[in-house]
Amino acid sequence: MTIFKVAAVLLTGFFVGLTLEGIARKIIARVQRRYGPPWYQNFIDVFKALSKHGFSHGWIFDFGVLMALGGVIATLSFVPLGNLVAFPGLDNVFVVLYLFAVGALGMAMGMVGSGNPNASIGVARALTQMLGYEVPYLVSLAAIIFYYKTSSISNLMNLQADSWNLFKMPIGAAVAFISLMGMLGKKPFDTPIAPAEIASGPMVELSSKYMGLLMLMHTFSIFVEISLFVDIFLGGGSYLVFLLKFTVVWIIATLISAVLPRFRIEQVVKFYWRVPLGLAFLQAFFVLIGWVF
Amino acid sequence: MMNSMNDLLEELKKLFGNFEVQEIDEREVKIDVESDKVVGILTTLKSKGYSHLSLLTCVDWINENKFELIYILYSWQNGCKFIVATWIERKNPKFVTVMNLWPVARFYEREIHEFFGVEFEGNDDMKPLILELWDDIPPLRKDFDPLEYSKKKFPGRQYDKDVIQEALIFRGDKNG
Amino acid sequence: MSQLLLILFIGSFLVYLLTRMNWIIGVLANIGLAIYSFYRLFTFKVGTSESIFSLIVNQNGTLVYSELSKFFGIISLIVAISVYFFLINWLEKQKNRAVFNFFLALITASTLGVFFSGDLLTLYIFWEIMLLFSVLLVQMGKEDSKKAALNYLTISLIGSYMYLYAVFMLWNRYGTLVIKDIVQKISVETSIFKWAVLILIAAAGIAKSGIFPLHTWLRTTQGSSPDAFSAILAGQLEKLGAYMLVLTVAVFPSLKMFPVLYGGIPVFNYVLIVLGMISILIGTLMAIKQNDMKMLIAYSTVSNSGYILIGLATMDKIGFAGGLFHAFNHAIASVMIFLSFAAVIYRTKTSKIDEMGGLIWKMPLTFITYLVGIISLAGIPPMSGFISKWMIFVVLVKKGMFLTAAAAFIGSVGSFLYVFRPLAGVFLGQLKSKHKDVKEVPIFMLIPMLVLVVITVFFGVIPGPVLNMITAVEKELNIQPLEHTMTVIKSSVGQWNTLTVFTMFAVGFIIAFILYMVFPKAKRIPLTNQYTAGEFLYNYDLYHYSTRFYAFFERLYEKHPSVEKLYEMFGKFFKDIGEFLNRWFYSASPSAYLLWFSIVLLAIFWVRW
Amino acid sequence: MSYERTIWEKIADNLRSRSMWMLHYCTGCGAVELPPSMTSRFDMERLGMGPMATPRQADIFLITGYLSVKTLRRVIYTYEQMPDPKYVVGFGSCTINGGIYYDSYATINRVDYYIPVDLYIAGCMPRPEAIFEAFTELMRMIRKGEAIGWKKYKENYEWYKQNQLKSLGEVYVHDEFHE
Amino acid sequence: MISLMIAIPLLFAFVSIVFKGLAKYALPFIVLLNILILLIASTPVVENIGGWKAPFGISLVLDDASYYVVLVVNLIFLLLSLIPQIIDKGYDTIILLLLTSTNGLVLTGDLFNSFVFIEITAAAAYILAYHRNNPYGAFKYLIIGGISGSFYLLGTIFSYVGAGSLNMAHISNNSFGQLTAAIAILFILGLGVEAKLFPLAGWVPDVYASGSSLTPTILGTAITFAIMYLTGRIFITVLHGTFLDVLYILGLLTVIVGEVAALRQDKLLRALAYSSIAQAGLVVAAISLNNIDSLTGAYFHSMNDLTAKFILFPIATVVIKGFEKDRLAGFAFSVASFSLIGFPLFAGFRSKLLIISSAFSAGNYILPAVLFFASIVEAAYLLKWNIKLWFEKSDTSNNIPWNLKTIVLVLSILLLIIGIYPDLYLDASRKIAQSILDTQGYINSVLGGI
Repeated sequence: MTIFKVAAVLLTGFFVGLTLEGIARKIIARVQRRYGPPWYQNFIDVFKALSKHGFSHGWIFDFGVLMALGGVIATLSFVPLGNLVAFPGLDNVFVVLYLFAVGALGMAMGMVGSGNPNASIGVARALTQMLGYEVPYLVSLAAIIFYYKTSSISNLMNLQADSWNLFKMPIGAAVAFISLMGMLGKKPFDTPIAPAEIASGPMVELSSKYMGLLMLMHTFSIFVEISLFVDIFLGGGSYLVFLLKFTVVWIIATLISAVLPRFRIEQVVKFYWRVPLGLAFLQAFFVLIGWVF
Repeated sequence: MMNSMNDLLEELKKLFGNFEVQEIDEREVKIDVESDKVVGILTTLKSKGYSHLSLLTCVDWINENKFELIYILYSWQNGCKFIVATWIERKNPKFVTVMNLWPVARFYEREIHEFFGVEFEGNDDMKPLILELWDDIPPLRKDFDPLEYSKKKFPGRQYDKDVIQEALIFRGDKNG
Repeated sequence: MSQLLLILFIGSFLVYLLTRMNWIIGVLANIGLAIYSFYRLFTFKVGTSESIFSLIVNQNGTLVYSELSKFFGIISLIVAISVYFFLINWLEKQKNRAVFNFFLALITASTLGVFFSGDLLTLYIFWEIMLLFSVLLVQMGKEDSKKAALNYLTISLIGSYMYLYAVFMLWNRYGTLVIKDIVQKISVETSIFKWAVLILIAAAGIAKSGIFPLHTWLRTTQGSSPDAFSAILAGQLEKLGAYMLVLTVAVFPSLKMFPVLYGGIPVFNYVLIVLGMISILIGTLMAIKQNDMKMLIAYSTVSNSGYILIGLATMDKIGFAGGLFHAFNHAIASVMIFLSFAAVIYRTKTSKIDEMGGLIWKMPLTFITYLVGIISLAGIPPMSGFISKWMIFVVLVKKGMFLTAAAAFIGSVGSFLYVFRPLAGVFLGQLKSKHKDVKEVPIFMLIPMLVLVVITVFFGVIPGPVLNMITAVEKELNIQPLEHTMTVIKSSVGQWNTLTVFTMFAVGFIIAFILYMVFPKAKRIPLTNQYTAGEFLYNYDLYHYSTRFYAFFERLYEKHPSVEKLYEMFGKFFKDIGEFLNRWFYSASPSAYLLWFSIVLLAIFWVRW
Repeated sequence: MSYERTIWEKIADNLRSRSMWMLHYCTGCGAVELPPSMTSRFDMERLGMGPMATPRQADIFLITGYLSVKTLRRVIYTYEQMPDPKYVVGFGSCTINGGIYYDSYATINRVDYYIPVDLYIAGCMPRPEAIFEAFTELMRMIRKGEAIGWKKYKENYEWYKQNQLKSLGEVYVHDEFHE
Repeated sequence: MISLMIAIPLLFAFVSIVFKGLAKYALPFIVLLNILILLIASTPVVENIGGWKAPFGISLVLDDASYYVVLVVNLIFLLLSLIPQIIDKGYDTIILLLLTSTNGLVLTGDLFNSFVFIEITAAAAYILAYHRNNPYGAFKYLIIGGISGSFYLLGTIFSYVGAGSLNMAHISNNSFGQLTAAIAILFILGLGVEAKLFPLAGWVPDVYASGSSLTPTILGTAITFAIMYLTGRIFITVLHGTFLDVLYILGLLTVIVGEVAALRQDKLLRALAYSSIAQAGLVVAAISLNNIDSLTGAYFHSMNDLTAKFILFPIATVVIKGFEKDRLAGFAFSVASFSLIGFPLFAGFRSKLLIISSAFSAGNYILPAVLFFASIVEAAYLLKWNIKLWFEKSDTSNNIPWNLKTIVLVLSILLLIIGIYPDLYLDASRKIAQSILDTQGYINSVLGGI
C-alpha cells in the first residue's frame, strides 16, 4: 500500500514540480515584458539533457550525483502532501530536514569530485548559505513544535484545523518564508549558482545526463521545501487544496525573485543571522509566554 | 605654437645643433633628429616636463630603404606634445633602448622587434608579444604580402560558379 | 575486576619487553591483551564490587562494575583494539616504539581502572596514571609537541587537582570515599557545599573532554601528537571526560540536590548547559578556520563534547540517552577520521589541507572511511551520528530551551561546513603532482577502518543493541528509561524508524541508478580535462581550491577574542613574576637580604605587638 | 543527407530542437546582436534557447564574426569540451570566406575547414530577425536530422585535425602567459 | 653514652687534619660507629654532661623524636661517605665537623648549646658553599647566616632572662607572659634563614646551584631535616605554639614564591634549588598546623623530599645532556621527580595526601589549595626537564660513577616501596610528631621530676 503512496508522491513531485518551474519561467518572462517559453519547456530541457552523451570524472562524480538524487527522493517520500501521507507516524520534522542534508552532501561531494575549483567555491558558498538560512528556520520550527508538543508533520497539519499557523504565528511564518527563499536558491540567494561569477558554481562540470539528474534533484528539492512550508504554516488540507496553496506560495516566491539582484555571500549569512534569527527568537519568546493569536 | 615650446626648441637647438622642425598644430610639434642625438633630446625633454612617453612606433619607408622610429612625448603640465622622429637603416635595423628612461618602452620595443624586426641593445626581452607561433618575416614590413600568406596558411573556399551571373538571375534581369 | 586490572598492568610490562625484541610481536601482544579484556568485560556480572589494595592507611579502594562502566569500557576497548590493529603497519615509522607501545597498554589499563573504580580516590589514582603516561606519549609527536604536552599536562592537572580537592572535602565531611555512600548523604548538605563539590568534580570532566573554559590544549595536542595516539586521545580519553560528567550529573543525583530552574532542569545542570553551548559555538567557529586537518577535528571534538554535555545535563530520558549515544558515536566517528588522517599522513607526510588534493584517486578506501566518519560526526541520517543528535534536538525543543536549541542547530549545520573542508581540500579536487605515486595504505591499516565503517552503518540502521545498553544505564541511575524497539525511537514529541529511513534512502538510490543506467553512457575523461574558460593550463596543482576554504565566512568573525592567547598571557604573567622574584629576592646583594630581614622583623612586630 | 535514426533518436532530436542551449562565448563583433535577441523584443527563450555558462551544458556554439588565429585555438579547445550532439552556427561572411579580412595574416578565411559548421547566416553581422530565421532553420534541420556536423567531426577527425595543425602549427600553445 | 656520638666525629675531624687524604675513607666507619651507639641506646635517655643536674648543666636528650632524626641524618652521611669521588681533598674534615654539629644540634636539650651547634653547622656550610669556587654565593650566605645566628643568640638570652636557665625543658616548664612573644619573633628570624623561609632564603639558589654536587646534597637533605626538627622542637615543645600562625603564613608564602620562581628557571640545578625552598616552606606550614596528623605528614613529606633530593641533585650536577646512555640514572631521576610532584604510586603522593587530609580535618582550606597550585607548577617544570633529558637527542653525557648509580637506584626503589607500603617512613615520622607534641613527657624525662 505504501508503495503506491510513495509512487504517487514522487510522480506528483515530478509532474507538478516541472510544470510549476515552467510556469515560473513564464512569469519571470512576463515580468520582463518577454513572451517566455511554453509551460512544458522544463520537461523538454530535462529529457534533452538526459539524452546527450556527456563526460564523467570518475566514480565519485557519478556516486555523488546518485546519492544526491537518492537522498532527495528519500526526503520527498517522507513529506506528507496534504492528506496523502506515505509514512503516517514517521514523518518527523528533523528527520526530513537532515535527510535533505544527505542530498546536499551528495551533490557537494560529487561536484567537488569533478576537480574544478569553480565547483569547490560554489559548494563552499552553498554550505555557508545553508548555515545562514537553516538556523532561523529550525528555531522557528522549534517554536511551533514546542507550542503543539508534536514534531510529526502530519499531526502539525491536522492541529491547524481552526486557523493556520500563518495567522497564529505570523512572525514565525515570515521567518520561515525568508529561509524558504534561501532554500530554494532563487534569485536573491542564488550566490552558489552565480553563472556570471563562478560559471554556474557546482554545475560547471555537469555535462549531459548528470545535468538532467541534477535538474530533477533541484525540482524535487524545491517541491520538498515548499510542501514543508505549506504543511506546517498553511494547514495543507486535501490533496488538491494542498496543490493550490503550493502554487500560490511558489508564484509569490517567483515574483519576489524575479525583481531582486543577487546577494553577496557574506551579506547572506550576516542578513540571515541578524533579521530572521532575531525574529525567530522573538517568536519563540512569544510562544513561551503564550501570545499566540 | 606655444611660446614655452618655442624657447624649449631654441634650447634644444643650442644643445644639439640644428634639426628640422615641423609645427603640426598649436600644441604639437614634430622634430627630425639624427639617430645619435635622439637619446640626449629625449632625456632633456623628459627633464623639462615631457614625462609621458605616450607612443614609440616605427614606419617602414621601403623605397628610401629606411625605418623611421617615432617617439611621442606628452607633458601633463602644459598639455603639449613633442614628436621626435629619427631614421635608421632598413637592412639590419639596430637602435639603443630607452627602457631606463621609461620602463614602458620595453613592451613597445618588443612589439617593434616582433612586427618590424628592429633590434634594441639593452633590452634583452625580445620574445614574441602578440603573435603566436609566427613563422614568416615580421608582418608589418611593406615587403610582406598578407594576401599571399593568408592564401598559403588559411585556404579559402573554391568558387567555381559565376557569382555575378547568379546575382543577376536572382534579381530577375536575366531569365534562368 | 582487580584481577583483570592486574593482568593488564603486568601485561603492559610484558608488551614493553616484547616490543623491545620485535615490535610486531609487541603490537600483537597488545591486541591480544585488549581483546582479552574486551571478552572479560562481557563475562563480568554487573553490580559486583571488589576491593583493591589499600592505598590510604585505613581505607582500601573498591571497584564496582556497573552498567555505566560496562558501556564506557566497551567504547574505549573498541577504540583501543581498532587503533592497535592500525599500529601493525604504522608503528615502524615511529621512533622508540617499545616505550610507545608500553604507554599505550598502560593508558588502556588505567582507563579501564577509572571506569571500574568505585570510590573517588581509586578513580583519582587511575586518572593520574592515565594522565602521566598520555603526556609522555603526546610529546613523542612532531617538534612542537613538547610544548603542547606541557600545555595539556597543566590544564589536565588543574582539572584533576580540583577534583582531588572535592574528594578531600567529601572525605573530611563523611569519612568514607565510596561513591554509593556519599551519594545517599550528599543531598542533605548546605547548597554552597553541594555547589562547590560538584563544580570541582565537574572540572576534571571539563578539562578532559575539552569543554569551554579548559579547551585550549586540544588544538595543539591533537595537532602535534603522533597520529595513532591522537585517535586514542579523541576516542578513549575524551570519553573519560564524558564519564566524569556523567558522574557529576547523574551519579550524584543533581535532580534531588538542586532546585529546578527551567524546564525540569536543575540549576547546576543549567550552568553546565551554558558551558556546553559556548563550547559548541567555539568548536564550530574555530574548526571552520583551521588549515591543519587534525586541529580541525580537535575543535570538532570540543563542539561534540559540548553536545554530550548538553545531552547529559538535561537529565531527561531522551536527552540523557542522546548524550550517552553521542559519546559512543563521537568516539567511533572521531577514531575513524583520525585513522584515515593517520593513513593520509603516513603516505603524504603532511597534515596541512592546502598541501594535498585529489587523494581519492589514490586512496579510495581511506576516502570511504573518512566519508562515513564525517557523515556520522556531522549527524546525517543514514549514519548513527544523526540518531544521537536527533535525541538532543528533540529534548531541547520539548523543554523549550530555544537558545540552546539555536546553538545546537548552529553546531550541527556548522559541522557540515568544517567536516567538508578536509573532504574537498584533501580527498577531492586536483591531485597534486608530488602525490602522483601515493599508494593505498597497507592492508592492516585498512581492516580497522573498514570494521569501524561497518559498525557505524550497522548501528545507524539498527541502533537497538546500543540503545538497550543505554536504557540499562538509565535504569541503574534511576532515570526514566527511553522507550525504543530495535529500530524505532519513540519520544513524547515524535518518533521515527531508522530502518524505513534507510530503506527509503536505498529505494531513492536505486531509482537514481536506474535513471543513470537507462540513458546513454558517459565517456570517462581524465581529471585534467576541465572547463578552464578557454585557457590552456599545464600546472594543475594550482587549479585546486583548498586554501582558506571559507574565506568569506571567516572574514565575518576575524577579530574574535582568542581564549588561547588569554591563557598564554597568564603563563607569561607567572613567568614575569618569577623573573621579578628571582631578581629582587634571590640573586640580589647581601644588603638587599638585610633589607628584607628587617622588613620581616618590622612586619611581625607591627602585626603581633 | 540525413542518416538513418532509431525512433529514440528521432524523439531525442525533436526534444533537442526545442531546447537548444547556447554557449555564452562571443568570439567576434556579432556578439552585440545576441542581447537584443534575448531581451523582450525578440525573446530567444520562447524557442527554448538560453545562454549557458559552460561548454559542458551547451548545445549550440555561435561563431559570431571574424575568427583570429588565437581565438580559433580557444574555439577548437572549447568545441571539443562540449557534449556530443553539438551544433555550430556561423554568423556573418567572415566565417564563410574571411569577409573583409580575407587578406589579413591574422584571421582565418573559412571556419568549416577547421570545425564542422551546420548553418551559416549571411550578412556582415545579421540582425536579430536573420538570427531567428537561422535558429528556426536549425531547429528544422535538427528535427530532420540534417544537422550532423558533430558526427562529421567524429568521423573524419583526422582530416580536421590535420587542417588545424597546418594552419595553426599546434592547437595547445605553451608560453609565458599560460602556466 | 650518647655524648660519644658528638665526641667521636669531632675527634676524627681533628685527626683528619693531620692525615690529609685518608679521612675520606675513614668516614664510613665513623658514621657506622655512631649508628651502632644509637642502636644500643634505648630511648628516653638523658645524659647530663659534667654531672651537673638538669636545669643547671647541659643535658643531651635522646627521646623518640631525636632518635629517629639523628638516625636519618647519620644514614644520609653514611650514603654520602659511600661516594668518595664527590668529596674533594680538604673537605672531609668539613664533613666530619658538619656531622658533629648536626648530631649535637639534634641531641642537645640546652638552648645555648643548640646555638653553638647551629653556628658550627653554619660555619661548615659557608665553607661547603665555597666548594666549586662560588665566592659571591658563600659571602652572601655568610652575611645572612651570621645575622640570623645573632638573632638566635638574642632569643636564647631572652629566654635565659625569663626562665632563669638555659635548659629547654625548664624554659618550657614555666611561662613568662609578654616575653614569649619577643622570644618567638627572634627564634623565627634566627631559624628562618636556615629553614629557607620566604624573604630570608635569598642565599639558597646561589649556594645550591653552584655546580658542585656535594653542597646541595648535604645542605639540602641532612641539614634541612635537622633544622625542621629543631623548629618543631623549639616552637611546639619549648614555646607551646606561640606565633605558629606567623610561621604558617611565611611557609605558605615560601611555597608560592618558590614554585613561581622555579617555573622561570632555564637551568636544572637552580630549578631544583627553588623546589627545595618550596618543599621546606610546605613542611614549615604543615608543622605550624600543630596537630598530630599534620606534624606526621610534615616529617613524612620532609623525609620523602630529602630522599628525592638526594637522587636529583647528584644526577643533575653530573648528567647535563641526557639519559640516552645510562637509562638507570634516567629511571631514578624520573622516579624521584614523579614522587616530588606527587603522582600516585610514588612516595610523595602519600605524604601530600596526609598533609591535605590533616589540613582539611583542621578546617584549613587554604593550605590544600596552595599545595595543589604548587604541585601543578612543579609538575610543569619537572616534566619539562624530564622530557628534555629523556627524549631530546643528546650526543655526549658523561657517565655517572658506579657507586653513585647504585645508591641512586636503591633510593628510587625505596621511594617506590614507600609509595605502596609507607609504614617504614610513616611510623618514624609518627613517633617524631608524638614526642614533639607531648611537652609534659619531655619535661619529666629531662628534669626527672625535681
